[in-house]
Amino acid sequence: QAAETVTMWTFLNPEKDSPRDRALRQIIENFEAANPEIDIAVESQVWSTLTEKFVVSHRSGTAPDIGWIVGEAMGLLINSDTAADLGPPIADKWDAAYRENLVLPQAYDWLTKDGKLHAMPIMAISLVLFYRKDLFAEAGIDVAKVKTWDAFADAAKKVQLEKDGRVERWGTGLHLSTEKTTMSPAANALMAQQGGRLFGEKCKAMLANEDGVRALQMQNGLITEAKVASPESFVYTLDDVIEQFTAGKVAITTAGNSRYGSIAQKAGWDAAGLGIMPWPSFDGTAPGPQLLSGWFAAVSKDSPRKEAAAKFVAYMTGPEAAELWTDPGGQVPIYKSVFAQAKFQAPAYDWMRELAGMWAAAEVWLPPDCNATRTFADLNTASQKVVLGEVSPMDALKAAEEATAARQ
Amino acid sequence: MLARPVRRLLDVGVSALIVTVALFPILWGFLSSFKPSAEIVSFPPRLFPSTITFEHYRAIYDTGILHYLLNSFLVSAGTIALCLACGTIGAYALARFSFRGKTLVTLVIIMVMSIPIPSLLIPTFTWISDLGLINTRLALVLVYTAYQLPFVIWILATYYQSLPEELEWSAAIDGYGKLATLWKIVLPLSWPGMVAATLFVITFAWNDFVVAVVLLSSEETRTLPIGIYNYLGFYGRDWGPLLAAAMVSIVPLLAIFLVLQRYFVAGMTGGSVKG
Amino acid sequence: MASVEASGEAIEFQGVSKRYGPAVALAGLDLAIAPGEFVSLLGPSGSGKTTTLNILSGLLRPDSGTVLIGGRDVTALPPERRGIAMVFQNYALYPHMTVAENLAFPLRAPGRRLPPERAAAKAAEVAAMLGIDALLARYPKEISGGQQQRVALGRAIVRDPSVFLLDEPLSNLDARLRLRMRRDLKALHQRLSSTIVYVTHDQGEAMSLSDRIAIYQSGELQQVASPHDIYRHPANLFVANFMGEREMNNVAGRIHDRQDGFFFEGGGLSLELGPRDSAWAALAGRAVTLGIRPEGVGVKPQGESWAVAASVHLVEPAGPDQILYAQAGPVEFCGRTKADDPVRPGESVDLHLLRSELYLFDAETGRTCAAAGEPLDGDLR
Amino acid sequence: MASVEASGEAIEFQGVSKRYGPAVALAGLDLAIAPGEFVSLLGPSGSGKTTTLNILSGLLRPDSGTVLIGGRDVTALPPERRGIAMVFQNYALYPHMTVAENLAFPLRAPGRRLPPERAAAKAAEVAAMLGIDALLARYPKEISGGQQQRVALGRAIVRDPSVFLLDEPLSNLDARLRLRMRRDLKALHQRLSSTIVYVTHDQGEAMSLSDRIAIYQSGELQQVASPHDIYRHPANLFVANFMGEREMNNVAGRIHDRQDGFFFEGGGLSLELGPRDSAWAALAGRAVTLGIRPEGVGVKPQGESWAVAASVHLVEPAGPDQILYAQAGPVEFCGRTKADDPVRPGESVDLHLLRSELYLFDAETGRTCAAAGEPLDGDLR
Amino acid sequence: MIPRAYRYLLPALLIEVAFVFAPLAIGIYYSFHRVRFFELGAFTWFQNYADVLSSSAFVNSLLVTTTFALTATVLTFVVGFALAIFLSREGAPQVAIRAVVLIPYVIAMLVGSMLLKWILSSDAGLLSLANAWLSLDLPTILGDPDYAMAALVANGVWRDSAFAMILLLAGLKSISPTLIAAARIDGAGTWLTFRAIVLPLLRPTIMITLVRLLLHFTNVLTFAFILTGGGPNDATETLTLRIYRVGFQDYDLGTANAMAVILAIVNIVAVSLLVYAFRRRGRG
Ligand SMILES: Nc1ncnc2c1ncn2[C@@H]1O[C@H](COP(=O)(O)OP(=O)(O)OP(=O)(O)O)[C@@H](O)[C@H]1O
Ligand SMILES: Nc1ncnc2c1ncn2[C@@H]1O[C@H](COP(=O)(O)OP(=O)(O)OP(=O)(O)O)[C@@H](O)[C@H]1O
Ligand SMILES: [Mg+2]
Ligand SMILES: [Mg+2]
Repeated sequence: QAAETVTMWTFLNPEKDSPRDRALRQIIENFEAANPEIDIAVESQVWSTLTEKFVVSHRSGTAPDIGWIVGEAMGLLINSDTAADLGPPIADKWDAAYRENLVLPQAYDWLTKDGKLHAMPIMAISLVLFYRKDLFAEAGIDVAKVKTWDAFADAAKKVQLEKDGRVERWGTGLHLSTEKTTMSPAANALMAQQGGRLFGEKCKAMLANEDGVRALQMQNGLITEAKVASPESFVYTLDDVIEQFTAGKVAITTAGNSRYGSIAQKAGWDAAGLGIMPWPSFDGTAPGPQLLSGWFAAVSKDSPRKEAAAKFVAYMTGPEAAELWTDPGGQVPIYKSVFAQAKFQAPAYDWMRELAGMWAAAEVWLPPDCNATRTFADLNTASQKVVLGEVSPMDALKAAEEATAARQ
Repeated sequence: MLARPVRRLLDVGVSALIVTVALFPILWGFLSSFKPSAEIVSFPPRLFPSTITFEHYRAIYDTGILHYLLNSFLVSAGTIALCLACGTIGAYALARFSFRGKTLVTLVIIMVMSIPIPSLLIPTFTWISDLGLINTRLALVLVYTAYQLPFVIWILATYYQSLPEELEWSAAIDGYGKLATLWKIVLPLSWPGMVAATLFVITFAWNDFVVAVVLLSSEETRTLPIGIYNYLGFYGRDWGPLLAAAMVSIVPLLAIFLVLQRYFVAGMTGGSVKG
Repeated sequence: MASVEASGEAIEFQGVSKRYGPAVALAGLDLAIAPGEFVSLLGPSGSGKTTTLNILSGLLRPDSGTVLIGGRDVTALPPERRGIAMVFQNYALYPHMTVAENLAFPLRAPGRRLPPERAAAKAAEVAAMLGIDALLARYPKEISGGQQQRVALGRAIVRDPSVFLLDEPLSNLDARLRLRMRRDLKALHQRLSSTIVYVTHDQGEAMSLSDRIAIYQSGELQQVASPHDIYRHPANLFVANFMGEREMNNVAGRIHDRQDGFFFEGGGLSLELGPRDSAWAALAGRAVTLGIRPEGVGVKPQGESWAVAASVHLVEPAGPDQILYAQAGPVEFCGRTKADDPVRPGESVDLHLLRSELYLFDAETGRTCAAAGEPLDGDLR
Repeated sequence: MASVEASGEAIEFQGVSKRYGPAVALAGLDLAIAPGEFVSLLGPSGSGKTTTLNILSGLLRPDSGTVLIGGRDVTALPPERRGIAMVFQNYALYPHMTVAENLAFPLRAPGRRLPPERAAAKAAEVAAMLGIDALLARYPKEISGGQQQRVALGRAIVRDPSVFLLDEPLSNLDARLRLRMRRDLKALHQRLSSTIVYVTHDQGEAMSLSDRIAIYQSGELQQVASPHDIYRHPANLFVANFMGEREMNNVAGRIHDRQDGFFFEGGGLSLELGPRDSAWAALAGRAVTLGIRPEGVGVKPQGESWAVAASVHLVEPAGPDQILYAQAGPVEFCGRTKADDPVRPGESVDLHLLRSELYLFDAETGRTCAAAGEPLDGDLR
Repeated sequence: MIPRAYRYLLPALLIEVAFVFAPLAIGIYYSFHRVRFFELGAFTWFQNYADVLSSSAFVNSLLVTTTFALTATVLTFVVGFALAIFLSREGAPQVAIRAVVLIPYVIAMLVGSMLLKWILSSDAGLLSLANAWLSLDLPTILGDPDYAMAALVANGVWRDSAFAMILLLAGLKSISPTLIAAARIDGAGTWLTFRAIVLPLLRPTIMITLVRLLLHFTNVLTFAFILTGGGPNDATETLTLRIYRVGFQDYDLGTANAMAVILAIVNIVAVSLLVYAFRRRGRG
């Protein structure tokens, strides 16, 4: 019997040699060994346009069977109704024990709309705060005590290094550019106050309120009052800030946990000093939300090989693959069972365990059916307006809210 | 007029300034492409690598940059060939014939150049898919040509108009038809215009990312800019290979320029007509 | 196709006109040229000669009228299909080709396409004939003006064409070379018997080369006739004045019918034209302009002539001859005498006006009414 | 600065050379021109005339040598600072300017800078003089070749320059116009007394305009002298042959010292030059080339002449004269006689060689050793 | 029978129709619809246009684009022209410098802008080094709205001067040296020769250069996208960046295409005016 070939678009390339590439290669090999009637053909894509292309090519009938979807663009996938329902072939078959094994149970609800499971999570990533353990130690700061934004600003001040009136190292990096945006501290603080929510009914953004003003002023204060972040933060993207952190120019930064490896590898300082801390909050009672995202697999609705495709997706997103994603892939496991394995008890995996703990405490997903991605940019614009344009925080937030509303 | 030595000095000074301004950012990138990864983004930045490493060049070689180069080369060559083939005859018509609708054609040229390319991407994708050309290099060639052709025609037509028409008359008398005249007389005399047009088209085709990323979807057809862009990865920017690839991508274009630059000569029509 | 296209073709212009805005470059040209004929176009600068050639070669579209070559209406035919060779007034050499390549270019044209060696050999041969064989490897901008002109000429010659248009092809050559070229052209014409239309400003050239000469003025053809006829029987005052190295001496007057015969009277002159019963009767009473060439004004009695008292005021040497200017009453006469005729400025002399050089033109129309001393029956042309 | 720059300046070339690769365009030119002098350059095509002008105007750098204008070494001076006006052989009109603008352009130059109305008025005036006033609004490509040439001329004239270089400025004009222009140039020269260097192929022009004529051959200056001297006392065979409408009749031979006097013998001729005790002695035994202009060959005895039996084989009319070709033994003579001299092809005639037209040239060097029938003491020049 | 001119233009016209006008038609069609998430929705007449025109963000981007495009065009043209003249001789040094100037043009735009951002950033880049070495206190460039615009313009000039230079150089080469010589003889010095001979003869080339630069700068995305991200405070959010964001980040193709159509119309009008001005002032 001729093998059925299932095409998959991903930003990885199993023919190459990064840890994740190797993981995918192994996963495919394992799968093909177990399912000789199915061949997996990978077409490697540029990650940033992958989802859009998947959706558009679906429209023109040239879509692959499986597409990887980046979390930020999940709204596009779901709203455009491109994907096949993965409930019946995968999730509906799960038993309670299986569900219990999930690190991020909310993810599946998040991916479900109108009873249809649009995609399956492959790897989960959240925005976390990286900090320099070594510098904190030097300054005598106990990271566990940095629970409030005030404490955060204090700590940042302490690890900031100035020489001749010039800043050699900023306390914290802020990525407040309106390009390539993700959750800023202000957004985190705002969401924390609103129970992890940024959107209300009918995708109405909840920005222009007292909480928003407070969050915004806290963030701007880091630049203008505490002066622990660069005034150029308004043009920095997340990548810029992470690089500054890696270079040692910044002591605390936001970053996707997925960056752990590359930061550790390229750091201009001892990589042992790399740590992750929970988000502060205003009252310090609970940590700020862990905004989750990551990569997901969707099967094209029009694929003639839905069944085979779903089979592979099930495997690729299942516990067995999760192990490979963790080793060699270096991803934080999305099945608890992975942590149970002996080889993942090593100290090198401590941070993953820690992070999984944070996720459990503060897992948050943005509503996928809202056009939410650029709301963070709107918030950044608001931040810029307040600092540079002398607009009142409330007005700035109102404008942001309107901008978001116009987008829905 | 200034004394000679002063002029010389001024020349050298201005030249140095030009070179510095133009080259400094590139030099920065060039030197960085030989630094170990950790050193590239280190702070404080350092101009020269502490140790010279070729790891980034090896890395891009391993990711198959040669294949990307080949694709880019094919696409660029195809684009320039098509642009010049259609451009020369089109420009000739525009420069030398008077016909109804000439203004309209001029307007079309301006119109095409006026359209912001991003707004065409989605329809182009759909349309190219319908044509069954998606993920082919041919599609890129056609689309690039479509974007650049108006400009090529405009440059060439302007250049043709600056040539003495008597030479074409003479060729006609000597028994050459319009196309033969274009080929034997007009083209050889419009080298500077052709060089300029070629350079612009190739630079566009060689560096385009936006269209390529939309129309191409396999490793097989991937062009160099996509290869470069890929180093702006999901897991962070890979400055080393990114810069290495960018440096490599400059080389062919510069080589082409240096070769074509020979044809940048003045007074090509000297001695041809009185008047 | 053989390399010799020759054996000329007939050419005919029928009511061909061309205007540039309000300016008329050519007004209703009617001109028929026989196969193998050598016709020169002569006329003041800007009178439409080049325009005529350009229309004939197809480079210009006439506003109206028809052009026939070999009996075929070619008005709408593009230049490359008319089988015409042409020397451009401004040369139009191909700047990116060497002299050799320029010369060989027409031979390599589609439809003629000689093999490269044959073409090169032919080009070299023509170059030798033109004395530019040492320059074959040069580019047009590396040779002198006269050399460029010869290349332009060579490029037309090399084809052995059946119709051959030359726009002042020798103007930038020295006298010596011009004479040789003239001879070569003549030989070429005889060998190929091609039809040649030749624009020149050199009357000597036109006279010695042409079967017929066409005289233009302001876009209008004035006369087409053999060199001799043009010189001896100009159609009108313009032609008469234009031909010859210098203008005629012109005197306005009237033909008087007196008892003792017919007289020209005007400008203080009274010249007896003929007896009462002569053919002059037809002209009696007409207002005319008298014209007489300097060659017809001497200081010695020669043949039949009228004597006019005058005082010399300028004598210019001109090679073997001399030119004298003398005032006779209100009229200044210009005459030509042998260099050794002893006349000096200030002297009073008797100017002798040769009857055989006498012309009369209708004062209004300019038409010739008497030529070479004899009245014309009807008006010429 | 006033609009009249004039009152000419002296020009001097000192050992000026220019080569293009192996080709010598100008070889060690030494030439001094006095202020206000009118010098014509004459020579075959490609002999270095334009090169001379270009070096003088500063467009070309000589390979060696010095150029002085008004006593100042200008070899390194850029063209715009030499105060020279020039008519280019290829016109070089500004294609984007109308005729009026072309004409007015030199008046806009810094240091000359006339107010626009004055400049326009001046341009219009020059245009009127050149007969192109109706074309002022046209662009160069909209006018005829001769009109273009006149614009080029006008652009140089308009400046009233003190040094004035003209490269065949009248070659594309008809005879009538050329004559008028010649007169206007002469008047201009007299009015401004500017120094004029004039390249022409028309010997008549050179003769009638110039104070002195410089004859070139292959980049080498052959002779500089007044028109009369050039014609009557050519420095060598080349100059003698080059001047005059047609070449001299040349016969190779030797001067024999016989009992009955000195004789030229060669080509079957034996011409007695003078008695034994005459100045011819200095030339005795020399191999020489005899030269005699067609004007010196007639069919009637005139003055002192030698008779040579010959048979006529061709007679060509040439206006008031005729040219005859006759064979005398191995030598073909070309002669010029009055049109009414009755000679017919095939006839046997006695050719009369005029002693006053006899020239002898050293067979080796070409130097003139006898002119106008008389031996020269030393060699000329 | 098709007239010959059109036969010659046919291949070009076919390609344009197939790959520009066809997609353009679809784009225009979109602009009259609600298109969200690449899904063609209801036909909304001019709703998108009305929305766009009444949006202050759009007006801001239009102003930004105008400021940026005009400044960059003028400066690039001037620099390019100066370069073309300075480097017009065919000596080895001139050729070498031309090649050098060309490098910013031929390097991938994205990489060029990234390098500039790196250098200009006062935290990571050389600016901080310069500050340290020279003990200067240079202002933050990218963090200040005015300086950021200046930086954006600088990026454009830095990259595209070579383009103007090449085009003008080609134009300069088409001018016959004889004419220059004639002008010198006529007594015109360098300046008058330049003004009265070179400039007018270069007019068509100058027009092309200006038009192309203007269109390039109104339509370019990369500079703003990479160098400033449109910030700070939207001071550099060009129209193209806005179109990109609305179309590809907000997935609102209807509005994006409406903006694109407006931008194209503005472009066409601006260019037509420019062309007209050039035509009117000279013929021949
Ligand atoms: N750029 C050049 N390269 C090589 N040879 C040249 C160049 N310019 C001129 N020559 C040669 O130099 C010689 C002198 O040229 P020049 O133009 O001075 O002649 P000329 O006397 O003006 O002739 P003409 O009467 O034909 O205009 C010619 O033989 C010509 O071929
Ligand atoms: N393109 C044009 N636009 C306007 N007028 C023109 C154009 N071409 C020629 N003319 C005019 O037409 C007339 C005839 O020009 P043509 O070239 O035929 O003259 P020509 O007899 O060859 O003169 P020349 O002996 O000076 O070369 C001239 O008066 C000229 O000014
Ligand atoms: Mg003419
Ligand atoms: Mg010359």
